Amino acid sequence: MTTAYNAMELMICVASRELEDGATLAVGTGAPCAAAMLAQKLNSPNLSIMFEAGSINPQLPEMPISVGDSRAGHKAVMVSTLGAIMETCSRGYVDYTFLGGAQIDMYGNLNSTYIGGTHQKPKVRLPGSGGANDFGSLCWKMMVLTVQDSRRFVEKCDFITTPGWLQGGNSRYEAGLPEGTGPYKVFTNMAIMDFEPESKRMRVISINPGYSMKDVQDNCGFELLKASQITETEPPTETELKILREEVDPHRYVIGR
Amino acid sequence: MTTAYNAMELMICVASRELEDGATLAVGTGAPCAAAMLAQKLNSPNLSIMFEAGSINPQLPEMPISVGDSRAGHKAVMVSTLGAIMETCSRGYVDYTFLGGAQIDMYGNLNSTYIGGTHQKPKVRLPGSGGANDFGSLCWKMMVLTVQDSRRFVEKCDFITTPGWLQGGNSRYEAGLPEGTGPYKVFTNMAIMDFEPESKRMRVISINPGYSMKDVQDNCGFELLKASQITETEPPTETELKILREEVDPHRYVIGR
Amino acid sequence: RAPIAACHEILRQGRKHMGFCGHTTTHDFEILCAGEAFDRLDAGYIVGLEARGLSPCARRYMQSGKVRVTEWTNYSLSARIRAAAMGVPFVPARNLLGTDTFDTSASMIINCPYTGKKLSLHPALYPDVAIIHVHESDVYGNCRIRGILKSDNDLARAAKRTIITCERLISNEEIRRDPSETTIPYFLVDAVCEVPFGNYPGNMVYEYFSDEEHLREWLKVEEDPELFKEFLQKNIYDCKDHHEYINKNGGMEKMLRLRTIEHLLHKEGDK
Amino acid sequence: RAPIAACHEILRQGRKHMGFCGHTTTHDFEILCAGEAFDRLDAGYIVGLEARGLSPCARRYMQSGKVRVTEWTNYSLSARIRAAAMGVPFVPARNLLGTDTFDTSASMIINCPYTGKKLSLHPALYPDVAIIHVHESDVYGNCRIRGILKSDNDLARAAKRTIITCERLISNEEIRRDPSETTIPYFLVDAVCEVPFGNYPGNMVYEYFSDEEHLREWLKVEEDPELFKEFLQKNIYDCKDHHEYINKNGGMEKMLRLRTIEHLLHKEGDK
Repeated sequence: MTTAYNAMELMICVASRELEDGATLAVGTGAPCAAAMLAQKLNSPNLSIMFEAGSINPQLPEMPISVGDSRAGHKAVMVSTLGAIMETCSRGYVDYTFLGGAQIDMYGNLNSTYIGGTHQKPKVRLPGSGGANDFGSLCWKMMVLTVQDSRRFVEKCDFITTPGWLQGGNSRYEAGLPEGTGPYKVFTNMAIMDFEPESKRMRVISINPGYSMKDVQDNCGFELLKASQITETEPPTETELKILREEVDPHRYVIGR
Repeated sequence: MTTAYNAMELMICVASRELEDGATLAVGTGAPCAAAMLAQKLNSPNLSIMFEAGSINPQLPEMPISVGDSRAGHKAVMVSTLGAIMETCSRGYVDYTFLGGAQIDMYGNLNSTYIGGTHQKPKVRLPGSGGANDFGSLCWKMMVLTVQDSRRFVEKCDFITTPGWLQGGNSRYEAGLPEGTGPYKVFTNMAIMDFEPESKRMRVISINPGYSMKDVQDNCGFELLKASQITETEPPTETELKILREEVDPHRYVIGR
Repeated sequence: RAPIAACHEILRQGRKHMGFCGHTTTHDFEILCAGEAFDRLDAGYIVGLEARGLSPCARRYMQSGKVRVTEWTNYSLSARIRAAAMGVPFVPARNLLGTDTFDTSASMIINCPYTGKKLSLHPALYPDVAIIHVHESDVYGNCRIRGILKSDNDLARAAKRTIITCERLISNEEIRRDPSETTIPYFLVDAVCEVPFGNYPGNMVYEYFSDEEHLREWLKVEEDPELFKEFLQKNIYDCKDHHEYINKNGGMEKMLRLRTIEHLLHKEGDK
Repeated sequence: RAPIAACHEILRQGRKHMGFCGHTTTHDFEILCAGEAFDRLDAGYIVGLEARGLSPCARRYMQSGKVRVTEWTNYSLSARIRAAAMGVPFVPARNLLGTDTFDTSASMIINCPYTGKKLSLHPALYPDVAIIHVHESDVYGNCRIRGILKSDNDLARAAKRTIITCERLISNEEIRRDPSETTIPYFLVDAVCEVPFGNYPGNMVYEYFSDEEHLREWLKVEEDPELFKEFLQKNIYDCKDHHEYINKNGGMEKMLRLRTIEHLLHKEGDK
């Protein structure tokens, strides 16, 4: 009987398996940071984690609350600046980035700026891009970690903060964004999705234990493509959960939500 | 009977009197650095000397041989980078710069790149701009320190490395260089010259002891304008020479030449 | 690392109608919204306190329509400050392209004359005043900052006026003993004030950790505007200075505890 | 601070037809001219050894017509390396305008779309190989450099390959003990070699002063091409490595003297 786990723990464990050893990764705080730490403590000890505020490859004593706090820089190999990290992405040195978002559309475009109303008088004002647009524009592979919910997976974002495949097809590169960059995978509590190479539309490739294709589609505001073979996602293992709970996020900042 | 002094000592003492207390100054090595150090030890203790390679306001134990050597950074308030110093000039923080040059024309344009032959196959290859073009373009007042000699004061430079008033009149600002910047004074062993405000042509304003207007004009390849009142330059004082020889340049790197 | 004490003072002085550059802001933005000190905003990261969630008060103010917002990203704002520090009108970058963030920013797109690539231009940002909290400074304004830099050095050179608040004043001799430690040179600085714990309740790296309890208290009390009004009166308007604020929230005893957590001394204890 | 040992090795390996970026060069340029290692040059500061005068050998080579020269300035080259480090095709500046330096450079002038001001564009410079001599490095290539930086960090990020030579190897733990001391991160570095006194006869700030006597010897002997040939044979081609070169020029005893002068210890002695 595997230990019980909540949706957030599932997503973090599944996402962390993507980060191969020796890869470079730019993150902010929250779930993406937890996934990176878990990967580093498990199968990718040489995973290089770069925090937006400037610290490179820290040995994290515990989950940092802010990208700039002393935890994020603890025993790092270097503390540089926000600008240096972004320029390192722009120069092409960073493989992955992990982003969340209040809204995501079928092309992987993200909204973290506002929902409802107008830009100058929004119904719900959100933090805006922060580093999201930068990482989404400049890192090779953008990964998204969010809850499967039709209020998040929308037909059309109220505001495109961070570029996915924009209008699909080749529109991302026509807009001038670096060739070869773009959304790579989306992890939710119910499924794993990638982007169909031609149309660049979101496509289900794996469904998490306890969920069906119908569940996934019912919680999505647009029609999802389906891969020819849809596999079943490996649930979180004992070790993954143990390390996540005891070492990565003992204060349950993220997995407690 | 004032102590005897050579041409280089005269120029350094006279030039150093221009540097008022609290001014900021960007220099390379050689005579300009000696003039700056003399000024700092005499009447301008708060003169801020910035060395091209990055050190700001050092307490120089002795004349540095290179802008980057440890003398240049000794007890500085900050060691930054070459880029930072140039950007500080570009941002408008630096009042003066001191430059030499193998050739200078009537508008204060300088050549430190090559003399004779062609650019790809020069007769005499020189170091090129180094930081000269940058300082000459970006600091508010450019001062030149060089020997009065018609091989140096030429009708037309073989190559304009560093901008003076270019073709005179308003041509410097029409070329796009920052408004308000430009050549200010020229110090030679025989005279002090400035630039006539309208035409921007070099004009004699003071003649050094032991020389006449004829001497100055005879050692100049173009026709010099003359100020309405031409004063006589104060010769180096006892104290100036004492500090120059004992503290600023004891190894006679510059004053020995 | 934000100048919290200065933000409190801005509210106490009732400053209004300022333009604000919200570049990776957290608690400082929360305070300035509480005092409605600005009505024009360049927004990189606002309203949020990272992993702690969103500030209700900041959201209310940003949703009120009282603020004219121009969207940017964290890199865009550091690029704009970089341009000003370089004394050039813009620097190019490759972010923003194709998004609404671009449309609501003041960026322009050009085709690079060398490569034909599309570039997003970032216009120089010359703040009238920059307020920077640093670890150490001498009386002339030569500053030392430990740990990560945001764009502090650039910011001091970009701004027309720069005010420094520091944890400790040190001597000019100490600055000159190791010039490579200096981050901001004196000629960029117009005023220096010694404000120990000037970043409380934020985390001043190598000095004291953030007071998470107190930050959560802010978020809780903001949910009820009336309660929040009293909270502000007690913690800002009725306080003469930052020390009075600290004394009302645990005083020296808490500062000591925050120092212990910062240096992970408790961890060594647990080992 | 130049990688002199590496320059000697370049000559020993008979490398030719390279492109070279002469950015505030002095003795390193002199050596590469002696071996005619490059035939294409971006020139910021070349041929000269600052206050010591011009190198006859460098002048002869530069006057031979064998080298295709593009003129720049010291700031232009650091701006070009900055652009590459930012991953953008160019950065703008306000130097070069109106001069022959501009005409013989690869810069372009545009009118700023925001302000209409004329700007000189500086195209990104992506060196195939950068060789940087540093004070300390761990085996992964995390480097510490003390004193002034040229554009070392930018250069490592701009170049396709980066080779580090260091005075001393240190442990990764030591790097992590104080991350703010690190100037170049490991992922920008492809090779690390420990070469104590790797910058001799130049001045390695905080380590050893320049060997002025030996540098003058170079300038003197260069005046006679035949004598200079023997001098190169003895000091470079017949030397297995940098230590053999040092042992032929005063060995450990001289290194000790240069360390004493560097730390101004003799000054304290005189007091």
